[in-house]
Amino acid sequence: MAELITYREAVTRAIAQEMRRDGSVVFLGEDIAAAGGVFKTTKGLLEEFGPTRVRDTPISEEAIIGAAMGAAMTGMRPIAEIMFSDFFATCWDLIAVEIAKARYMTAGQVTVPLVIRTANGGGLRFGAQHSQAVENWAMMIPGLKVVAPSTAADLIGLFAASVRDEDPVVFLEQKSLYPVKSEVPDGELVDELGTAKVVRPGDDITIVALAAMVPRALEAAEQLQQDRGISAEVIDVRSLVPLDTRTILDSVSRTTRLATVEENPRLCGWGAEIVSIVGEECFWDLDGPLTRITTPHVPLPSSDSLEDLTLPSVERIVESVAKALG
Amino acid sequence: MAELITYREAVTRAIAQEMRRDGSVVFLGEDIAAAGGVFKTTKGLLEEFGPTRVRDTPISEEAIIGAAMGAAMTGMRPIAEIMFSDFFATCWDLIAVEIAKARYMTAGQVTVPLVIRTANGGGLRFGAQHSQAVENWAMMIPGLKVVAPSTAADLIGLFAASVRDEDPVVFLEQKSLYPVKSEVPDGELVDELGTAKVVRPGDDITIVALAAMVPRALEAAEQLQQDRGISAEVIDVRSLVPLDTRTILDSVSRTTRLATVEENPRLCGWGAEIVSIVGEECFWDLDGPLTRITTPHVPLPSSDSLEDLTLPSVERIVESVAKALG
Amino acid sequence: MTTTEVPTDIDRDTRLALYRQVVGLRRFEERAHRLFMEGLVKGTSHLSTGMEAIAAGVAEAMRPDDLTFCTYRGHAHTLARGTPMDGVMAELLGRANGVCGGKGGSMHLTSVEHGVMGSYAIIGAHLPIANGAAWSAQLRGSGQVTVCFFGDGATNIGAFHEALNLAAVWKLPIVFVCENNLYMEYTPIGEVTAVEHPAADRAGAYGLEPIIVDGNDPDAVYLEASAAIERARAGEGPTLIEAKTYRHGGHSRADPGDYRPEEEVDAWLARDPLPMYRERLLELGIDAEELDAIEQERQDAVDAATEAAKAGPLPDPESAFTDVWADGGSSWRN
Amino acid sequence: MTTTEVPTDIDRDTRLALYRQVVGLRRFEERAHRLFMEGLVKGTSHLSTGMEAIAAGVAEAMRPDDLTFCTYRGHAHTLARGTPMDGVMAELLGRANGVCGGKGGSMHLTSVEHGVMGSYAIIGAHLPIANGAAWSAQLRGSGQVTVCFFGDGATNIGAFHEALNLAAVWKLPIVFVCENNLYMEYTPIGEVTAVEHPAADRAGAYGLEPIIVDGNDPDAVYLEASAAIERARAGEGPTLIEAKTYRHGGHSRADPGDYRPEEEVDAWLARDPLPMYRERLLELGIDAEELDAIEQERQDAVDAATEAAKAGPLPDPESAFTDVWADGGSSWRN
Ligand SMILES: Cc1ncc(C[n+]2csc(CCOP(=O)(O)OP(=O)(O)O)c2C)c(N)n1
Ligand SMILES: Cc1ncc(C[n+]2csc(CCOP(=O)(O)OP(=O)(O)O)c2C)c(N)n1
Ligand SMILES: [Mg+2]
Ligand SMILES: [Mg+2]
Repeated sequence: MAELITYREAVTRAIAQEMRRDGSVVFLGEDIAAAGGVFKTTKGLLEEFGPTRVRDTPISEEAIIGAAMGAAMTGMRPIAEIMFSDFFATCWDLIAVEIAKARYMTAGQVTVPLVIRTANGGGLRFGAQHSQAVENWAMMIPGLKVVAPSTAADLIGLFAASVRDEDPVVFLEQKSLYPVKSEVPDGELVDELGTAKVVRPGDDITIVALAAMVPRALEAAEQLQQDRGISAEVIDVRSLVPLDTRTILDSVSRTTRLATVEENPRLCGWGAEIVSIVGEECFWDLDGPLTRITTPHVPLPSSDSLEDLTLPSVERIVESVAKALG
Repeated sequence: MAELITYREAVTRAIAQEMRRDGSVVFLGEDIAAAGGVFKTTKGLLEEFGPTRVRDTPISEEAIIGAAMGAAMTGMRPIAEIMFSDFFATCWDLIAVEIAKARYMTAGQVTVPLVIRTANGGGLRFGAQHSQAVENWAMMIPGLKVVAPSTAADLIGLFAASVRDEDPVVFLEQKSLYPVKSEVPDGELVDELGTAKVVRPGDDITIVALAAMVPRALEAAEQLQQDRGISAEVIDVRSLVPLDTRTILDSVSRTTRLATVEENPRLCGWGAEIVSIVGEECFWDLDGPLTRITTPHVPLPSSDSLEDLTLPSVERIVESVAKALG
Repeated sequence: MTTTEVPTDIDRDTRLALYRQVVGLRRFEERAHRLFMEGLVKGTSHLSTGMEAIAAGVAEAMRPDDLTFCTYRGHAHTLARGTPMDGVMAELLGRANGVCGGKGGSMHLTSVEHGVMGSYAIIGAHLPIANGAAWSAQLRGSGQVTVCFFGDGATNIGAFHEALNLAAVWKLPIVFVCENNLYMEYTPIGEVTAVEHPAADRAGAYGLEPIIVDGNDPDAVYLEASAAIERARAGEGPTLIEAKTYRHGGHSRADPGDYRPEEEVDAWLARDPLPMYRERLLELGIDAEELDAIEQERQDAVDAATEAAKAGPLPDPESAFTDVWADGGSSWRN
Repeated sequence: MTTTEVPTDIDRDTRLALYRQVVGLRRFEERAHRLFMEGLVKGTSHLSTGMEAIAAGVAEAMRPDDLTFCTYRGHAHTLARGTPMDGVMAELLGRANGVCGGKGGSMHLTSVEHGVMGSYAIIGAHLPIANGAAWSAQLRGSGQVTVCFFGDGATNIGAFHEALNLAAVWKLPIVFVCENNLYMEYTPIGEVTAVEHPAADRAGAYGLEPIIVDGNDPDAVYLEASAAIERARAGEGPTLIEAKTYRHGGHSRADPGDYRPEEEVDAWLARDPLPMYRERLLELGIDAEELDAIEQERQDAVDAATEAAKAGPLPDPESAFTDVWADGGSSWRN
């Protein structure tokens, strides 16, 4: 049996699944309890799990992440919400310099099993300070796992895997996907971190995408096939750390071409990392330049007419791939 | 005429040069005034410019960067010191989300001409929280210029260019270079942002390096030449944003090979960005895989014996390049 | 709170100016709300309906060259400094004739020529930045005073603490105005704050006086702000003012605000600054016709601004790629 | 400060334990300094010489399963909880037998088995983290109390404010101990702080009592800490204690601390906790021989630890690449 649910509902379901399973899972963040979350992703959790396990916090991102870290170090499995991923910047020290490094600095004495979930990315006309795609911020920090699902089923399964993981996981929900419905099988879902998925097989080029860029890459692949006879394989990376390089390298060595589709702005995006891995380890298999499709290196504009020009569009993916294939 | 001075002395000289020239240049940070800086890079500035222009602050990184931003928006040209680049994390919101985006969000009404200078990088056995190389943190944010000199003369000239620039500049001083002496010509020095330098010409491979990795790359190039007859061209990037892609692409199209040497940990480092540019725009000129030499993706250990195994060493550069050239 | 009596030391023109502000801000916010519900304002918007007395009272106490820093709830503060309604409304609609050419939107209203140095959407971040502007005024000897507005929720974030301390130590010419509307987004401030008055009860931590003012009374706000601005201008350093108020609507967008107890909403609606102030002016002997005329003029201005905004062109597509750098462009390479 | 009289309600054994702590910490720090000057301790180190009474007094008031969070100036606090000197000294020397296998160093001493949950080198960062440990104890009903140490300088960073507020709102079982040694690195705290007592004068901002204690008096610290820990354990929430003290040496490494006025240094040296406390114990009728024996035992322990550290092997090179992840490794890919 399967059911159509929104990505938003999947969040609630994922948190509830893990909180039911394990009493040491607690959840904290701003407006997550009584109000059910500003994106309405956490409705009903306070009612089911009570105010001890589901806690509203002050607007104190460092206090939130610190509380999660200290609790994780001492036997709990906290889930912390940072309302918008942009706000990572206000607690970046706690995420990047404390949580990520604690295990290493203490030679394994301290373990920090927690999940920081957040609404990531653009497309909602929220302007430069509420629209950033920051997956590369997290990826560049040793000690953080980084996950970004593109479907409701992946969201639940990868979230479960994140909560059960012994390491800190930055879990990025793409906010433009919240209203999107997709199929979810019945019962408990538990997926595996570090596994990419070939979501469309193809022969001529490998397109690697993440989160909201996956449906766009798929649509672009469809158009490339229909309009130009180009067969694109599309890979949903799903997890940037750990990174499933095997799936990517296997694909590229077959298709001989690579394009990455990133929502983050251009410089030092995760696409660059994947390109550099392919350019080093798959070089002799390549039959053409390595292509990156990214948001240009600009802060995002608020106006809808402008924002639509910045994030990678289906059209831009089609054109870039077609151009790469000459 | 020229003079041998340390990189440390170059910092003092650079700040003094600009403060003498322009009364709107002010300088703030922790322990920078009366104490002359914890790295002794700012000795004598309080005495020369007085407590109005050279100010000690509380341990309040957000207040420091905020003060610099607000002053820069309203006619001053502040230089803010963040003692260790690791502490960027405590004021990342101000740097990445406020300063970097202000001009864009206001359609150019607000301009933020300031310099944030900091001691970056490892090698001093300070452990995971005082040794990070964070040049990629800054590079990935649209709206920030990013500069990291490798010599005393470059430091002074690029610092002057940064202070005179109308945009915010993140100026990274590599702390292991502070005691290193190099030659500095007499008189005012003003360099140009966005210009890389070929610091050693060569034919077989292009090695792109930054800051403390430049002397290591040069030494490696010397060894490669002497021991294996490999002629490596070494480029000092100097400025990550703006990036002098022309100098790099021209070189690679001639040498047909590329290796980057980064101090930052592996994932999403600036080397990946350069590799991806070369892999896209220079692909048909390439005769071999694109090589990245980085600090492995680990937080840094404190012990000297361990730290030396992490940062790219001359030996590792030599081996990686030799291997890339097969 | 400082006063419930009618202050007597405010002249008639000032009162009329205050009234004109309150009315104009109310009409503007009502229109902004309608345009949002009609889908013409995209993204989000945060209104100051019910809170206008603060923007009005403070702005009237400011000198034209003084500087304002707003939050994402910044329509009122931006307008109160004299920024034309057309440019603000057009910005909400993402048009080229908006004050930020459509790139800022509702949350980032800025009009440097009117002393509005920006609207910041990260809680607390603009307090340290406002300090910088105040420091600059101090360094330049310009005599300018900076006013920084923020919500009750912002008092619990670190940047608040760092900024207040630095402002006090450096004796900066700045006035911090906390608009305490009792709620963060949906959570009551009292549930997450260790003290009753989130700003005033913290003033002592920075060597400052605790000041609470009735934020629904334009006169009270005006007097308190005037005193604070005077002190700042005289080199006596910062002031922290907590203005108690209430938003009539929800936090943002289509939020109906139904997490708030009905009696609470009713009690505050009964203290709506607009009819209360009109009542006061009538009592003070000002003609109803004069007030009606002001209302009409403000309503016309909002209507005209709406038309101008709707008629405004979409931004030039190229503008998505301009103004990252001072050279006007966005190029990061050669 | 709470007391200058000799408290009478402390038993003999506790006093001897306090003395043993103070002596041991002093000898350890002296040795650490020497080893630094000899080049055996690399990088940096921050000593608590002169400040030992705080670490001693608080640790003696703690239960074995209580939790400690330290700063980079954490030798004393780590040792006071019972972490063996060998492991701490070896860590300073970057050896495999160090408590963190050489990966943490002087600034990151940790011994979870002794309740020392880490030493944090970013000012203020560990206050929110310590809250988390206290929250966890509250959730688990373990009855554990968390103690978090930090310096005067840390009271001006945002994390301090966020942590104190949350601790108060959630009534966490935590004791915040501010070691006010009058200086940040080189800058006097008074020059950059809006209030006289950087911690105590902020307590009210979190609904807490202002508490100042003589940080050079082990008895006074012990009593104040005991009371705070008791309150925390009884569910009465957090306490903020400001302990006034002074470091005998510089901030770190080879800093001679010569930015401090001679008279100030002299005055504080005259209040050195070690001879002062010895004097008190003698006055209370404890034999000099008994104290001498303790001193000898502690000196021997420091000597033995030094030998063990020097004899310790360098870390396995492989260990640079372990313990990033809970699986023991550092691999980010397949
Ligand atoms: C650092 C940060 N955290 C969270 C948010 C999300 N957020 C936007 S407005 C808001 C509530 C702010 O409440 P308050 O300060 O009382 O201002 P009000 O909206 O009531 O005017 C929150 C939590 C944010 N913008 N920035
Ligand atoms: C966020 C941050 N800013 C600056 C520093 C550099 N730093 C290390 S110790 C120190 C002084 C701290 O003073 P205080 O809190 O009084 O503690 P003390 O060293 O006196 O024990 C500073 C500024 C840091 N580690 N972290
Ligand atoms: Mg509010
Ligand atoms: Mg101190």
